[in-house]
Amino acid sequence: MTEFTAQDVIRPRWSPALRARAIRRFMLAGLIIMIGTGVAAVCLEIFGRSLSPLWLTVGIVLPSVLAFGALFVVFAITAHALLGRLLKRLAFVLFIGSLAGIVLTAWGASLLFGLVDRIVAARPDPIAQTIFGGELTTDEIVRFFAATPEDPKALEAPPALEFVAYLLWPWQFRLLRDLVLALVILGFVSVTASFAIWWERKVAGRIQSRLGPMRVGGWHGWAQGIADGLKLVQKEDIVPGRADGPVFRLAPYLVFIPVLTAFLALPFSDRWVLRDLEVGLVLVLGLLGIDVIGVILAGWASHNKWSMYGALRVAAQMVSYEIPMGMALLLPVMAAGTLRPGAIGALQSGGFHTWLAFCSPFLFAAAGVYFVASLAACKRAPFDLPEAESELTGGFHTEYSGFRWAVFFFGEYAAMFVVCGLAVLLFLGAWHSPLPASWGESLAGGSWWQRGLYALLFSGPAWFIAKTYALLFVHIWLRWTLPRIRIDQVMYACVQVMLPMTMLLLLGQMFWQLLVPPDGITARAANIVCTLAGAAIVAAFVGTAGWGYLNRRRLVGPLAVNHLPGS
Amino acid sequence: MTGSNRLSIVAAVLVWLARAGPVWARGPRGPGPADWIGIELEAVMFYLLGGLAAVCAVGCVLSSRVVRMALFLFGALGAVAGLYLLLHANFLAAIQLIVYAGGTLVVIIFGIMLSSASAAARYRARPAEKAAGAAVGLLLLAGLVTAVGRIDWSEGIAAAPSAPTVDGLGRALLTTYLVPFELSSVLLLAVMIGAAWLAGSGRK
Amino acid sequence: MTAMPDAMFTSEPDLLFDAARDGPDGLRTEEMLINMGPQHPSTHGVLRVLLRTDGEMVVEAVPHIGYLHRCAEKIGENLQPYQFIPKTDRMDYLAAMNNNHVFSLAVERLLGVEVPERAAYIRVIMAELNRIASHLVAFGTYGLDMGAFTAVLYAFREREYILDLFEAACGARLTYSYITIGGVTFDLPERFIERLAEFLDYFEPKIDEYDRLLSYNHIFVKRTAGVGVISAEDAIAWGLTGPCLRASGVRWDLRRCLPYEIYDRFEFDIPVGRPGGGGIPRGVVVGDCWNRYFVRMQEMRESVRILRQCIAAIPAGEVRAKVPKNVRLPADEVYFEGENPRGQLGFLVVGDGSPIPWRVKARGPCFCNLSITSHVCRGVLLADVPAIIGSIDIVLGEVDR
Amino acid sequence: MTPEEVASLIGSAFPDAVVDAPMNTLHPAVGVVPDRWREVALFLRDDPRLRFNLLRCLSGVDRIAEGRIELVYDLMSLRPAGDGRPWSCGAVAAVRIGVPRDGGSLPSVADVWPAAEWHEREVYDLLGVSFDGHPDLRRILCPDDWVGHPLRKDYVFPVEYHGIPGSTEFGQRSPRH
Repeated sequence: MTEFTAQDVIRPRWSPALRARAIRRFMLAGLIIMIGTGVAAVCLEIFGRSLSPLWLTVGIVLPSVLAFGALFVVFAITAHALLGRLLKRLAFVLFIGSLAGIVLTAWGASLLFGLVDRIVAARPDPIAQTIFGGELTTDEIVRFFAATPEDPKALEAPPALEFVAYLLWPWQFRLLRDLVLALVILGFVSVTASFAIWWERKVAGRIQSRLGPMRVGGWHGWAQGIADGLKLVQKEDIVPGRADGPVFRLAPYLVFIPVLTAFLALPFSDRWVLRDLEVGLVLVLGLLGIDVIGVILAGWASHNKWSMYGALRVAAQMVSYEIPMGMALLLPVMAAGTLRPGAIGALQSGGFHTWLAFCSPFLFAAAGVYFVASLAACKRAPFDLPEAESELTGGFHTEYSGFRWAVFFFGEYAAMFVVCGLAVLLFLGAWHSPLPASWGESLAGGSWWQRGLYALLFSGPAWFIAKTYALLFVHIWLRWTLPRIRIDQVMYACVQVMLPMTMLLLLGQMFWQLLVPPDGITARAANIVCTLAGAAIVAAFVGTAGWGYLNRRRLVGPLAVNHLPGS
Repeated sequence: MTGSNRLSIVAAVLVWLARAGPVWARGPRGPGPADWIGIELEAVMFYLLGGLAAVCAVGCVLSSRVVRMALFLFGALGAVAGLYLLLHANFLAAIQLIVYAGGTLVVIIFGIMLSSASAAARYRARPAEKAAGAAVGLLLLAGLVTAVGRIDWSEGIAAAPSAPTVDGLGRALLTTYLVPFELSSVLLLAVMIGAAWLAGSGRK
Repeated sequence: MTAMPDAMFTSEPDLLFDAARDGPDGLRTEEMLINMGPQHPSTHGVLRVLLRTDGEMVVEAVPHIGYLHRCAEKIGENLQPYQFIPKTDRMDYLAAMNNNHVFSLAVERLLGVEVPERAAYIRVIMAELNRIASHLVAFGTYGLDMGAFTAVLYAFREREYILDLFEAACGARLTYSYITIGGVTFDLPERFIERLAEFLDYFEPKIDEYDRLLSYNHIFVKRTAGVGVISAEDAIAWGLTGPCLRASGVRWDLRRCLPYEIYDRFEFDIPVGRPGGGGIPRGVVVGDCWNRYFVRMQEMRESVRILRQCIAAIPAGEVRAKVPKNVRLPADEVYFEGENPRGQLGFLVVGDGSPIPWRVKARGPCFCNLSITSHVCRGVLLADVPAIIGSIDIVLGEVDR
Repeated sequence: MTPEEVASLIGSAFPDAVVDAPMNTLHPAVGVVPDRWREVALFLRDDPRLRFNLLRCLSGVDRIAEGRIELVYDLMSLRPAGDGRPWSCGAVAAVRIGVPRDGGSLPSVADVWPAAEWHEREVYDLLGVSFDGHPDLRRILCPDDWVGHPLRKDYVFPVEYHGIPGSTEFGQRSPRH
């Protein structure tokens, strides 16, 4: 007897015998009905009597419908059997596909825009391409594709080319390109958020020696994030009685939208950035400061003592931690000399040792201070006072439910990504890999697959995303190991410890840049020391993780091994 | 309605939309001459943001629920930040977001939360205060009208200056405008010490 | 529970924003009444603490109990002693074996019944195993109160093996009714001793692991060291017993100082609260939350030592003395206290010649330990109240009986 | 110190307060007159020879036959042994005080042993003995508006409480006492 597992409770698997019998029965029923109607039609034909519509429907139409219904059921059973097995294996591929899909659409869009730019450039009287669009007409596009302009015959081009021209025509306008990229960013944020939800629960499971989500969507419950989102969407949106309606409804979006717009200035690579603004960093800091207001209004408008406590604590914590975070951000800006993220990223393309975190001991310390302050700025790990379950039952989003709560949740993960992205951008060599970009010079210019290889090996969006996810892992890892800090200790840490430290670092960096010649002995020595320290930290992290994984059976202990399922 | 007609209609709509695209921020390829369609769009954005700022400001003054006032104030400050962007003053817009929307407003909301007993606290101004407010409002309006009247609109629009670079600002702050810069920092220092003393004395 | 006037959020006051009327420096300060519980995640069970707070500072904390009162003592006056045993399981439902053990000893003293040698050893084994399980729950939930979500998972994983051992012995996982008057109900299953030894070898190194994970964690120490300090005199005055008393520096354990059953044959020492310095992190004071927590961790090690000695010396033989069905209780009374994981559980059993006792009074250790919260929680921060209540480690089944 | 010595000590200090001191029982206790109870309590705690600092338990027994409620105070004297050796139990004693069943009152010892505060509230709640001088004499286990004292032998089960039926599904309304 096949072993009955919990899986069968959720998705009763048809045993092969049961499925075969069902198919036989329905096939038989379908055939009988069909033969019956055939015989009836022939008899009517023979007797030649005209039939009233009622008899016609009852005699002929209904049975045939039944017959085809039975045959359709047969088809459904077989399809379900095949599809079910297929989907389960493909499941994770679909998920990775969605991630890849987002990156591919971005890449496709950039190819498309590149093509249109070439067409515009190829025009006989090229006028400057502006946001309002040059006067590129469709027939010019056709002529570009059909043949050399002198060949008159080329004018009657095949209709397909006409259609392509119509398709390509709108993309010469900058606004449309921004719309597409904005959608890509929104897609990327939602995929990141749902991935981060699943990853956090998986990492939490691993740390707490349990499995984490295993069931939703097949392999290791990869669709848990999406399932949570769907569940929350169809939950009822409760608004407390005496709550301040409009403010209550507006608050979650005041938290999510600023973080989403922060992606405007976050460069994934030198060409992959929505707007490489002169003041990118300041804008991102400003936008991160706005979701304090959303959180406070949420706590305040939900008319509940506990959430008001949460709101008060959050206000105190986030406002005070913006200062050390902002000032720690200043150090790399001083070193790079510009606020443009693109420029800062380009500066660090010389390989592992040129990353800004290793340029001077002050920058190295500033990286640490920035990371801790960013933890507090997005209410994570030891600083997650606002939703301190044990004291305040839920903090500022106690009264929220359904989709609004999901918006808070997505806002938190998006903020985590932005904050980690900034750390990577400023300290850990933005979109560059540890290998110096100069080695891959030859690849950069080559054909498309060489440029792809260059993007994968030396500098490309994949590196930015990978490093940001690594920092995201540290956020998650800290949350599930460290206990929570009390509110007065949070304040003490910020004002008495972090603030003076960042000020000293600023002073130190200033003197470092003034007094130490950039390519002198001390600068190079400091660079080497910091690089070795950074490498040591990464090696220690990877080493312990590897050692832990290799003898995970011995570490856990004999009883746990044969007691826990699938460990 | 054959396929291609419908397609051309879609393309036409897209074109109209594209022509009406905003000068959100110039692409790296440098500013192009704003032909008449551009100005029409920029005007649309200007009216949109200006209107939003005006409505929020009025809302902030007229509304009696304290928390609503704070929200309207946030709307007004955000709209002003948008206006700065339209004027290509990107740095100023970012600073506006940080200092006003992120800083001052939070302190104001803090003040509201700590002083009013419940979320539905209302603020009903006394007639004397209303009169004073109206007087100051009218005074400012008069100043604005005279200023607008004195400008000679006939010259037309000067070409939008290229976005003032940040280091230009920095250099100006520390060279030509050094004295006001230092004075304001001393003022801020005094304010901070005062605040610390006030809070400290309370908790003795 | 008197109906508390909820000063906050009752009506929509129309405030005139003129200069604030009261408050020393013109600031309108107003105390807030907050109910922490009875459905609050950090109060262990149905305890309601009414907090009067001024901002983050708790001015006064008044615990309200009685939500889980099932009049166990009234039922005790209607059941024969061996029928009352299941009632004792549900008093401190995390240490049911210990409760049965103490009640059985009280009735045996009243009846003058002698317990066979093997039964005594089995009782001690079960009592010490349940002490480890109870301390594991205390360790896990205290980590949760401090925000470390991981500790409880490890604690419950280890506790799972103990519950498996109990299930092998008596079929139940939480309310066992295994120890009864005259001995134990069943003999041990055949491979029980080997599995117990295997568990002890597995469990002993784990305690050091937990110390590294939570006890010496800098943030945990910062949250608990020097918080909710109870002096030895206060602890004795408020009737605190068990880990809470020992953490205040009183080296007193009934199993060593007034040995009952066969505890005098085992060699183990009594962990006591120690000030900072040496192995103890700086800032720790005798009698603070950290010490109450750390005494429990050390007691787990002592229980393992006792269990090892029991395994070595357990004899064969009878597991239950002959006690006739409805034996008549003498017209006398006995008051006996035993050392439970949370303190000294005492039973006053008054007989009146009939098989049913005239009065059964249970003195729950958590009842007395909880009574000190209002004294300790005066003037602490809101985030410290769960820390203090968590460190006292109360189970409401025993407080309300 | 054995219970006999404790009894003789109390007898000598308060000859009129001690009623009787039966020693041949499993739970030897000294009977004390209710209104002299506070001085005896202070004596028990402060006398250098006794130093009963731990109030182990306060239990009320309803002797309905003799028409009185008996309050049994179990005391213990914990004495430090110095340099890390376990504390010793100097002496174990019990005090028995008889109080008339209805309207019985007793001076409170909440200020002598703070542990007594909740114990006295429990006896007041379940048996109806009031303690004068108690800082906060309220019901502790039953709801504040509960009628009657459940542990009394002549207690009649309420038919319902705020709509909740008092009888069990077997119709058993008041168990045998």
